[in-house]
Amino acid sequence: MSAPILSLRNLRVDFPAVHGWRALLTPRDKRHVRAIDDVSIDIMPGETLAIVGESGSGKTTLARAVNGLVPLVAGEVWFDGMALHDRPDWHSVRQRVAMMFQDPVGSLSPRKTVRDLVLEPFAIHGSKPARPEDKAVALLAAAGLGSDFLNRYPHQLSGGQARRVGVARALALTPALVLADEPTAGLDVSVQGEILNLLNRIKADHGLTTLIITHNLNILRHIADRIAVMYLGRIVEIGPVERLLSAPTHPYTRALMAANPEPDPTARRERLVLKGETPALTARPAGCEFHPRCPVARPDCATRVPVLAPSPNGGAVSCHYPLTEDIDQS
Amino acid sequence: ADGTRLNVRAYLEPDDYDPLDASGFLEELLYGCIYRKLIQYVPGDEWAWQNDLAESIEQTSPTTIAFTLKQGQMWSDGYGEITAEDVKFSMDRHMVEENNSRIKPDLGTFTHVEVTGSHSGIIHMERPFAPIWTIALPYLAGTVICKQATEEAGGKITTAVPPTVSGPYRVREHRLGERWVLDRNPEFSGEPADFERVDLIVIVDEAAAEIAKEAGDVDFTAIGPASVQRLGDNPPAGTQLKVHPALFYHWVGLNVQNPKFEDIRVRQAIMHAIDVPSIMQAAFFDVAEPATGIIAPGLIGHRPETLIPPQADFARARELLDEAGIDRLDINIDVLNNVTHTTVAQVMQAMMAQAGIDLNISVHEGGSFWSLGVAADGDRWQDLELTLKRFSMTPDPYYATAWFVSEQIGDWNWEQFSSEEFDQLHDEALSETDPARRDEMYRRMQDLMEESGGYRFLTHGVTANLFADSIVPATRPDGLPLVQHFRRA
Amino acid sequence: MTAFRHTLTGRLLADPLAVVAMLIIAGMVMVALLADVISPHDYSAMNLVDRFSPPSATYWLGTDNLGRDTFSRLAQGSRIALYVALTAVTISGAIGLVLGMIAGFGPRWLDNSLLFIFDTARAYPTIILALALAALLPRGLSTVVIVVVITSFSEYGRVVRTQTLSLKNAEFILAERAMGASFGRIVFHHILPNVLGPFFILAAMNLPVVITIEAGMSFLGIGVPPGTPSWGATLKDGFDYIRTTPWIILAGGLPLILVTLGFTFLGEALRDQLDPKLRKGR
Amino acid sequence: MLQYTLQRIALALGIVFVAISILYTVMITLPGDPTTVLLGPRATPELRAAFRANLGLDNPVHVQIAQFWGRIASGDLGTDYNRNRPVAEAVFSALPHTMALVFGAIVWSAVLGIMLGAFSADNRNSWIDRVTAVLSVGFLAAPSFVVALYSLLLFSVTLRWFPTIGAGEPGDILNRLYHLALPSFAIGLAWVGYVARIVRAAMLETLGENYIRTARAFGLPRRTVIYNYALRVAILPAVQVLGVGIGGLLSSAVFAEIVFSRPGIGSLIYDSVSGRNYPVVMGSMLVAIGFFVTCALIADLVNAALDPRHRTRS
Amino acid sequence: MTDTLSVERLSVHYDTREGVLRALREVSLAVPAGQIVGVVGESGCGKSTLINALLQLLPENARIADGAIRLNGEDLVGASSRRLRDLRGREISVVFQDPMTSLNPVLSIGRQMRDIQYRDPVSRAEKNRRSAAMLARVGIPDPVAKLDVYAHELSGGMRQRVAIAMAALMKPKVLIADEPTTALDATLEVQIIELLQDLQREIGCSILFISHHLGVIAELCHRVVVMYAGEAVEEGPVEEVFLRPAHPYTARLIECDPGRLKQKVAQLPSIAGSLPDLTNPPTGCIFRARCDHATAACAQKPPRVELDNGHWAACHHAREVQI
Ligand SMILES: Nc1ncnc2c1ncn2[C@@H]1O[C@H](COP(=O)(O)OP(=O)(O)OP(=O)(O)O)[C@@H](O)[C@H]1O
Ligand SMILES: Nc1ncnc2c1ncn2[C@@H]1O[C@H](COP(=O)(O)OP(=O)(O)OP(=O)(O)O)[C@@H](O)[C@H]1O
Ligand SMILES: [Mg+2]
Ligand SMILES: [Mg+2]
Repeated sequence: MSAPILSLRNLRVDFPAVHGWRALLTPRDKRHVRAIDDVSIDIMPGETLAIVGESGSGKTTLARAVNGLVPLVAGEVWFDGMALHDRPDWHSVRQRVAMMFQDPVGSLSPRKTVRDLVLEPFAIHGSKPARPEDKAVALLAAAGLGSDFLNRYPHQLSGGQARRVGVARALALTPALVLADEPTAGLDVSVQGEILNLLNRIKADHGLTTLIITHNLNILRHIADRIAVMYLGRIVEIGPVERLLSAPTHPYTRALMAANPEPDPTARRERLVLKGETPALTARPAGCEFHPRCPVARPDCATRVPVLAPSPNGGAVSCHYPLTEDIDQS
Repeated sequence: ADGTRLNVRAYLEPDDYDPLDASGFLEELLYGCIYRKLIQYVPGDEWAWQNDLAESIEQTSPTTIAFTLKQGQMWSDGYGEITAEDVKFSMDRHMVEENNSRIKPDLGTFTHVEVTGSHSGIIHMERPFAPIWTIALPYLAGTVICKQATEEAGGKITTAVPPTVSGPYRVREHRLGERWVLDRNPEFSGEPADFERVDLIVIVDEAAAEIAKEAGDVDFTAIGPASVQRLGDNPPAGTQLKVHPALFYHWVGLNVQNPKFEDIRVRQAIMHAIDVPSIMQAAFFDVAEPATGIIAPGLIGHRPETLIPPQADFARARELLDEAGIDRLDINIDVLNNVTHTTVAQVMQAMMAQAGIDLNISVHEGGSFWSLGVAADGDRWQDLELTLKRFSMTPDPYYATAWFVSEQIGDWNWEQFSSEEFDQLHDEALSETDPARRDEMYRRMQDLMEESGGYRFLTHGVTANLFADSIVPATRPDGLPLVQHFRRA
Repeated sequence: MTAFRHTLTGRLLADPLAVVAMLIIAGMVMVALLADVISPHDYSAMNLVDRFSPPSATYWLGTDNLGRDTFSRLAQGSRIALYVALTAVTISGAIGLVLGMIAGFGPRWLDNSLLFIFDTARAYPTIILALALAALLPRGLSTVVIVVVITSFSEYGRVVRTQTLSLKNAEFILAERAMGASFGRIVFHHILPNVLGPFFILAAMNLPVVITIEAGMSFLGIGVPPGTPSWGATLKDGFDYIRTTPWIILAGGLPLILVTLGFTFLGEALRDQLDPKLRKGR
Repeated sequence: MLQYTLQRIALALGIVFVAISILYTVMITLPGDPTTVLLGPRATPELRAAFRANLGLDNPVHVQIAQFWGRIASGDLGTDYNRNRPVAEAVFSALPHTMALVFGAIVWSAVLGIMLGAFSADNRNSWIDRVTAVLSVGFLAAPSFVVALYSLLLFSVTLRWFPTIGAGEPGDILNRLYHLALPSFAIGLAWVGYVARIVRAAMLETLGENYIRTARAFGLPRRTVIYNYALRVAILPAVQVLGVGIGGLLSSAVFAEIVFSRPGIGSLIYDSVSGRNYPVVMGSMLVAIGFFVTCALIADLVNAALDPRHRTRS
Repeated sequence: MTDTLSVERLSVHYDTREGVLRALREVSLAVPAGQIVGVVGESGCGKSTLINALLQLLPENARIADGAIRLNGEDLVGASSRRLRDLRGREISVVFQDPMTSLNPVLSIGRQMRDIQYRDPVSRAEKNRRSAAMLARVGIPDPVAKLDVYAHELSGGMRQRVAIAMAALMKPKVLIADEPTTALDATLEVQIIELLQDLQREIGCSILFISHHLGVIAELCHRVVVMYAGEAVEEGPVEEVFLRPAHPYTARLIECDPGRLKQKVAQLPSIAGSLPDLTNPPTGCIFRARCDHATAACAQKPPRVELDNGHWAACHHAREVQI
């Protein structure tokens, strides 16, 4: 087995919880919230790892930490043999690590035309293509946009169109790794299909490695090789996609999968309904952090902290009492 | 304004009870109401004095004056009768170094008062001092305060409590920055005052004062020259206007020590290029007369006319400059930021251009302006060129010439005019008791000033008072109010 | 860029107030440029015989205390007004822009210190500072400019800082960083163009304020040197002689009000058009 | 909230300290010897020298500043040697007048400005809106001394509704308010225009917010929606601006105090600057800037109180 | 079966700089009493415009060009604003698309809930009691204390519940919910859906539920209306429409939903082409350009083809598609 292209080791990311001089009045341990806590992941070349989890569970932060957009508190990031946690030459790293942002319109500089935007990576890396106009048209075409968009400004694009510009731009320099943050959010099913198809195609053509973050559980099986489930900044379960979809072992994963309504009006299914809502990062529960909402929690869950361990479905899970039976599908 | 109240505008705020700290007429306005003196000015159009506390007072020798006080003149608040001890205390304290009296120079050669009885005493001078009758006794320095009350308060009249008074009014309250409220003094020994309450209201801006008069909020105010003609032609109902020749002197001074003006012809050319009548018209609205010097008509030492006529003679000016070999002359004038003076400067600028002189105008606010010629405050005094100034005046010529002696260079003599003859005359005139001799000496002194080429006299200005029909104001000949003498109509 | 401009101008032209505003400003610029041509009299010529003339065919807006033609003085004054306003706003704007960007980008301590400086500068009441400075500096337009710069750069600084701060963390800036863009490129290509919008709006709105400050300083006798035909000086003259000649102050106030209307409405129109939030309509 | 308050107070103190120290340095380096101006023409050079020593003018600047803060720290604003009374007396007798004036102006501008602004936003793009716009910007343009003078001529001289001068009789609140009405109006007018524009803009933005649509979707009366739901949010920027606006109002107060012959900090500073009366200048600037900073602080806190989003509950 | 709410041939135009945007064109639909009706369609197809038109709260640049909106038989188009205000909140209530911004940030939750009851002549305490009871009903813990709380102090899920509580407070006849769950997680989404179902049963109101999530519609609704580019193209009972779609667009939409594909596919399905320009909509069938079934006939405006069970589709080929 080859070496992982991206390897995260015990990653920690903090955000200041209080600002300014107020920080001086706050006890040291209350000054920060931990958005990513002790996350370790390996991604193999050409693999696609999907990260799922509730809103605010740290998915975006994780992707940004990899690309150096938020500072690490602890941990290591290795990309293709380079130590990204140790002041790498970001300029050249970022030539090979591309990112797609969650907010399609907001991630486009508002006063630039689509032409400027897709050619931006070349301008940044000083590798101006011989015929920029043709290059821009070609990139847009690959993302499914016509050349009539070249002179538009971001605010003149719909969410789907802006998303495609983002994709075209991310793939412009044929990167080795793409960090795609919810590349399909807010898109119509039809457009969503087109974008994912594009990603899959490039992956096939160039051996692209992808870290994809998504809320959309329906698309997982079509694009991902493995799934990691995050809860409160930690990975609670990780495993091969089919196994995780059919036999999730963490109660949270199971609740999440089951919460996805089926577009089939005749299907009625048993749900694992969670109590309450995700606790704030400032008030992490003791023991297993999921225990207050867990439908199958036992008394010791409130005190004992679980660790990520191999699970019955072939992945790893962080639960004292992992579920074993498959989701009943009939 | 309702007959029992009198509102008088003060253009600045009088701010002391204690004559030691007095600095000018504004204090006199207040002291006149609440204190008394041995003698006081007579209201009217002629300069004269009359007895106040004094029953009799006369010059017994060139350096002594004997006085007797009226009987039964009382202090307020149970401090008893006014005695010769009070007079001695009041005048002598100005001579004590630590007291830091600001008006000590007004007393001239005065040394001390000798008490000869409970109601009599002798004023002693080191040398004869003519202005003692015109400045020292009837003005600020002659103010008599209550010895016992002052000593009880530690030797100084503090602002903490209303002072013990002897005048027709007493202080009810001082609203800082706004007004003094005076009540009729029931313990006044003279004829009781006509008004139950007098407010001395601080209104700095002239336009505002005029408006306040019109709205009936003040009964007596001075107004600017711009309004004189309009109000004189048709005064508002219930209002009268009276215009008095003032004592001030406005002049254009030239720093004769400035190397630029080394050549007397240059100085003269400048003087010839200043057209006083235009200035009278533009800045004084033709209500004031051109001055002949620093001493106003009606005072000892007034000159009938100037050496250089008030009208400009541009041809002569040009001629003089040509003789001096100067084609274009660039000069600067420093003026204070009041309308009258900036207008004067603008007129001068326009006129001088006709003689090939470019006048640059530098305007200063008070703080900066008044230290321009002061040696203690940097080197600016040496580089001064032209300045436009107005000095205030008391009815004695000594008061005017005092600023132009050589000693004053670096203080108030910004022209740096220095003449031995002048200094000597000034000194002698001080002790000269013969009015005719004095008159001649002062006239000569002004000739000397003019001959130096350092002075172009503009005007003494006017004081125009606007007042309600319901009162009968009393003023000095120069139009400044003597509020203690105001009556109801 | 052309498409954007085109639409912006187009949109401005659709707003009646903006059109009026632009007409006023254009008119003022014309008057300033052509002051010498359109003035019926020499603005500095004294004519004591005709002083305090009411408006007439000869003197369209009357004459002042020295018999100078008020209209000609106001026309000439529009140059001064434009000069003072533009210099003051340009300088304070430039300082504010630079400091604001530094504050927005700098480390927290630098940001805090600059904010502190902004707050301190803001704490001086303009006229009172003017009084103190008037004593220190020679009288003239430059003093007016300095006073305005000291009291108003902080305003630009704050706006630019806020704007920069919010842009700094905007997704598109993160996106640029993620592509490896250099700091300079981010600042000059992506932040600056977006800061300039609100900045220009503020500047437009501030222009008339500067002119009012000049008038106030002239009123206190610490403005321009006497004889200078500034609007503030005309107002001050009008104030001194209001009982004799009430029209001077009215004539002096007129251009001030027009210009304020012009720049304020232009600023507001710009804001309405540039702010996507307001543009959206509801 | 408490932490926020403390933080803001610390900041305010810092600002006052730096602002005043800079000012002090500037004042001292100004040309113009205070003693010549202070003591009048008849003062002797010896007296002036004594005075200089007394004022500490012979010390180096930093020493003077240190002495100044030393005195302030011990609660002493210094002595006005010109009038032989504590500076505090002059300053604190002037302060209430200026405070009343400024607050009066704020009341005018808040009340009229918010009304006008809300009204024109409510009638957006109608002719009423346009008239209000022209009117309020016109207010903005009128220098306060001109407004002061005209209101004096109109309301006091012609109509005789209001008195022309002074601050009114002490102790008689109604009389004081009567005297306050016109001057505060005169300096508040420009702010009426300003506040009106701000409130209008904020209202328009707020009226487009979803929660306003929600309120209307629940059939709430139009008045409630506009003047309660929307205005409450829309006045927040105006409160902020008014707090900072105190600086501008302090400037205008100088004019109003001169034209209406009112005692106050503005005219006190004006007089004492031209008189080089340093102790009074410094004392009154300290109080003026302190006042300004306090108002800005209060505005911040009021804003925080009005806007629950600022409040933090732990 | 009576319809509580019915929309007849409703057309709404927006005036924009590019011209008149025909956001809704002759849309008809019905909400029967006591039923949950879903409206599904892609982003930008006019769902929110429809809601705003129903409430007569369209933005200023919009106008109702034609059509009628009947609430219990009364036409809301052209009704006086007084009458409308009277109906809003009491007869017809709404939960808007974005829960985060639809609560007033400076008024407490309690205050806002009290204000909604302004018509009821009961004491303040009683209003508070009712509000708290409704909050409790939607599953908010410690409801009495929550009355004093401001919107920003609540989490997204809580806010959404509060919005629903407010809408249900006056027990309206029709409750409209515009994508109330798009901002929420899947786990919260199901909680909300179950809450709406319970509420509907309890109050007996009709619900008009907008979503572009087919799964949510399928699970929650009795009937569904499918919209495309400003037109209602198909309407019918959920089972009918989802299992036997009659309009090609509906059919394609359902096919494209990856949630249906239980096995990994190499290529996800999509609908070729893009949305028509609504300022200049094509004549005839709006979906023609993207449709596999399109024939020459489609250049004509498609008829409304009635199928069984109140199921209809606006397509020339409806019956062929369904088979
Ligand atoms: N710059 C920041 N400062 C402080 N806290 C932050 C910052 N960015 C993110 N957080 C917090 O970190 C946590 C994780 O945020 P993140 O955006 O990574 O979540 P996410 O899983 O991507 O959520 P979503 O699905 O909504 O995008 C959240 O609680 C968020 O509030
Ligand atoms: N105020 C407006 N002015 C002009 N056009 C508008 C306006 N509001 C909406 N539109 C346009 O009308 C069409 C329908 O918009 P609408 O908001 O009703 O769609 P939607 O179905 O609710 O979409 P989403 O699912 O994204 O909420 C869109 O093309 C939109 O751009
Ligand atoms: Mg995210
Ligand atoms: Mg919508």
